Amino acid sequence: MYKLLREKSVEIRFHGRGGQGAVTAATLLVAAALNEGKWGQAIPSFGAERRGAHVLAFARVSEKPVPIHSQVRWPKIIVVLDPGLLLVEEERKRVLAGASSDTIVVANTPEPVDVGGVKLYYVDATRIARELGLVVAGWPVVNTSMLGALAKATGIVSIDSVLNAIKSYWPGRLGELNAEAAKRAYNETKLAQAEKITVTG
Amino acid sequence: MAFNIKALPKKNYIMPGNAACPGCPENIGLKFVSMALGEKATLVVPAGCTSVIQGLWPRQGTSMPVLNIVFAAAASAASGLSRALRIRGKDDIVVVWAGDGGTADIGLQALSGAAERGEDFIYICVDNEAYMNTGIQRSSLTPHGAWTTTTHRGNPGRKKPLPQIVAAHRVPYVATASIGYPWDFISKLKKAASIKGFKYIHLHAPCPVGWRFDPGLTVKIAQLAVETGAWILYEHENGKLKLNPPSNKLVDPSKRKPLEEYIKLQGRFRHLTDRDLEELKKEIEENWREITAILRAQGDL
Amino acid sequence: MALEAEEKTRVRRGTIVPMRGNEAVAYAVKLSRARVVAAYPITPQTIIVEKIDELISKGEMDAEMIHVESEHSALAATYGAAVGGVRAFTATSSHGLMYMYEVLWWVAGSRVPVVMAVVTRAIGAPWNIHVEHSDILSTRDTGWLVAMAENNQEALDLTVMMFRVTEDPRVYLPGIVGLDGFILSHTVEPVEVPDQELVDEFLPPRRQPYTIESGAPIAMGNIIPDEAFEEHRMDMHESMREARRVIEEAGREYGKLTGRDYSGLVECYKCSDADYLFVGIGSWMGDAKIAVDALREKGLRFGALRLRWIRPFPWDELREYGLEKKAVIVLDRSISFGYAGPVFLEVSSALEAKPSMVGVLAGVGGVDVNYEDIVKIAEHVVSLVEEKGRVYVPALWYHLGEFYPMKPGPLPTRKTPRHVNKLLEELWSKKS
Amino acid sequence: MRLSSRKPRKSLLPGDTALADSSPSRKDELVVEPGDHFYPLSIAAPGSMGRTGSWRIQRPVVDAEKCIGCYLCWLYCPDNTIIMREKAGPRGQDVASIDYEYCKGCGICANVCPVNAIEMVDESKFISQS
Repeated sequence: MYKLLREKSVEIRFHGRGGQGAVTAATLLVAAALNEGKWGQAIPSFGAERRGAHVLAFARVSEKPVPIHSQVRWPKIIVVLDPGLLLVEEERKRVLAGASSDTIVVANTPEPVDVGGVKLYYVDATRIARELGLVVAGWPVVNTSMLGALAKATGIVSIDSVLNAIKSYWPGRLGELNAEAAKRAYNETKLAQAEKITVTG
Repeated sequence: MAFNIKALPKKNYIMPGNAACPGCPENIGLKFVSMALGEKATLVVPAGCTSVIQGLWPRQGTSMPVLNIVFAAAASAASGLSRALRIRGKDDIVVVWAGDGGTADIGLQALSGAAERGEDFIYICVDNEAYMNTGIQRSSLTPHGAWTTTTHRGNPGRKKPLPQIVAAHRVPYVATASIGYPWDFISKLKKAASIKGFKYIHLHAPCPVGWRFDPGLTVKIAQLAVETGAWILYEHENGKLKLNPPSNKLVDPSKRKPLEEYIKLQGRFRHLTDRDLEELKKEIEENWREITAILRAQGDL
Repeated sequence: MALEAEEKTRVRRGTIVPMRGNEAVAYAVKLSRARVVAAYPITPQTIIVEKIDELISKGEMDAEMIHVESEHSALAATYGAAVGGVRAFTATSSHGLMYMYEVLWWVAGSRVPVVMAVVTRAIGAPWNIHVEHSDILSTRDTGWLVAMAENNQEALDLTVMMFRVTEDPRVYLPGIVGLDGFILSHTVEPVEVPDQELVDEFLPPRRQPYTIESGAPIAMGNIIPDEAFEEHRMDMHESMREARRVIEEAGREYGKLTGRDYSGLVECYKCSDADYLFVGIGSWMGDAKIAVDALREKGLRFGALRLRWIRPFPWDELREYGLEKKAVIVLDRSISFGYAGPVFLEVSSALEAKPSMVGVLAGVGGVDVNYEDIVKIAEHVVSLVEEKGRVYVPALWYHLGEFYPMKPGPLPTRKTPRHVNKLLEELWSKKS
Repeated sequence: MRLSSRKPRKSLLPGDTALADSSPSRKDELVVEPGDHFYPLSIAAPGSMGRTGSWRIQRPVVDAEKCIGCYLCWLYCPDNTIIMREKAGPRGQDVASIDYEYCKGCGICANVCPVNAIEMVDESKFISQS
């Protein structure tokens, strides 16, 4: 099982702000994985969940069930729902904690940003959310867009599975809108060019 | 209402030879509960005198089913029991039989919760005005000035107005009663049983051991409490207050027997100072003022 | 072979649903057709109550919810309903469980089946809502059966099973299903939800020894002579021991129906041929399994023995797997202050302290412990045993990657911050 | 990074209506089966505290001549130890009699009797007589 964990499983960490739906994103990822006959697990934020605060969620996707419930310390994928989390040094450190050379960061940001030499995929999910009117209480909800980006960047689940998961989670128009967001993000997600990145210690 | 003693059921609802002290008012009260409700009564009894009165396993001293329960949980256990029996299509009348401690003190939270939820049972507080089961310690229903083993110089506080507190929950039925007035108590029980929802009856029950009087005087002292106006018989039905006989004739203080007649028979008031007696009278007068004010507002006075 | 094939065909797959551990419990309660649920919300149990109310409101579950005003009342109302003859359920955590503690005893002593979920959480002060096992282990002596889930699937399965076991006339004791706060209660993972028909087949109509209702003038719980009281306790003890057979039967049958066998009071992961054994309860034993594999890759033959049941206590299994080991490492997520972890104390007595035994305290108050941590713990103990021979260490703290023996030596605990101390001193000097 | 995928499986999310149980619930069956245990249950029976007649200091003695069969003593007796014997009085009236096996001698009967037909007599008298 240790081998399974190392070779056939992917550990993912979501970083967002309270209210952005990081926990829901992790949950939808599990549904998408399940849709493909895989096993998945979503662990919610630990700590006081307050609107605007830096919130973490963890997920695992694996070919077979893994009997593990601890937090993700060495993520292979880091999903960043809020661009601001990569701009403030202290928060950026938390986002990149435990990342290694083969880690992928999938971030909501209009322009590539410095992620310490880690491979970065990016998409302007905030714009997509606004365009589609996915705004709750003044906050653009970017979680479904980021799932589309995650599918494009990593392929751990297919975009179709993501869309299915979204539509069964929110039956009706809300599901359609969120699915559209995921699809747009999937199409717009880009790999940052290596030369644009300034690698810091 | 005409009251025919001989028409009461002859069945022995209280088993002779149970563990009640001689002259126990709780036995008398329990007897009236079963006479009024017959085979349909199912008791829930928290810790208190009645836990002991039932006597020793494998016998029990009442002819009713009894669920004994921890001190603070009578109203909540009765909530669950009455729900289950209703779900199973039973028409039992679930009755909580709790003392003043189990009602006004440790059990008040559960009582309030059940009243607010409108649970379908009758809650009877059998009020002997102190923790008698543990040896006469004060409760929040001990009257002002009364001696107990924890108020050697007389109770400095005053009796918590519990029927009013329960009535403030806007439950369909709240009544006071006395073991000295069986016809009143029995008719109130029958009325409560006919109403769906939360019903509360506060039963005044003079305790010879704790109040320090001759056990033969239990009934007489209960009646004196009412005749002097110290205990008022009334009922709140759907928010409307009504005085019951003989209290209805005692709105005029001159019709009441002097309080001293009630006090002097009880050792617990032996050391009552004049000031304490005045305080006690004031407390009783306030109760009457409150009731008459409501009656006036209702247009019944 | 024919029998095996026949058994296999009986297995009926349910619907796989990603859900939180608390939701798994709620669905189990619905599938078990509980008719009365009384509960008071407390983090991290809340979702169970919310979900059940949602299921009732949507008409998917035929039950009444009693919105009680406290946990004390929650268990009392659940108990009242159970005595009245219906399947009843409640759930709580931490302070809620502490508040209902006296009622636990009353329920068990009355021998009426009741099922409760305990979502484990630290007990204050100070406030901490995260996982710890002090709450559930405090129920150890109350006469309740106590089981502990490793994952959400087990939380569902054990809850359904608990109704059956507690309602078996050989048992007639109430039961607790434990699941780790947040780690299971709030974590989403795939759970196979069995069909209603399957659960109906597994779980017979409610059975109980008596009811309190009109027509039967019996009293439950009046005063009993001392000798009879002692005999009553002896009978409870016998029933608890008998429960293990009932659990084995029910677990086997559940396995035949669902493909998930719960006949064992323990779950054994590679413990037969192991030289060293982890023993513990709850979700982190999953991480311990990964640690076992990692250690075996390093040439250390480890195994993991998870106590699925705490009461009845899996004495025989522990002795079967544990007596001959070089060392047994007990992982405890709570401490009996000044001595050792409660699970260690239980395991140590069962093994008569024959193997080397080390009680490791970790993860208290939700501190994350993963498989790498458990590997570290194992390596530390192995080096200890290799260096000193047979060892017996009741309490060894593992805290943020370091080990702290309880004695001798200072612990890495923080002290009151200096500015707080200063303020206290000022206030105190003013007073005096 | 891509994981191999197996055959898709039917999956649902929490709250999905497909999980709803459409079958009508079973009848609320309840099987009361005592099993072989020690339950802390008691049955209604006289003498749950023994023969409480021995508690008496004074004994109520009914004067059948005076008794008017009003039932007040029967009504108030806390221990149900007053037995009304129908038409057994000298004037054909109902008459109170006392179950001395259990009567605790509290004296309520004597106090509530409107015609003073019950007298409380020291138990010692009866001891010396017997």
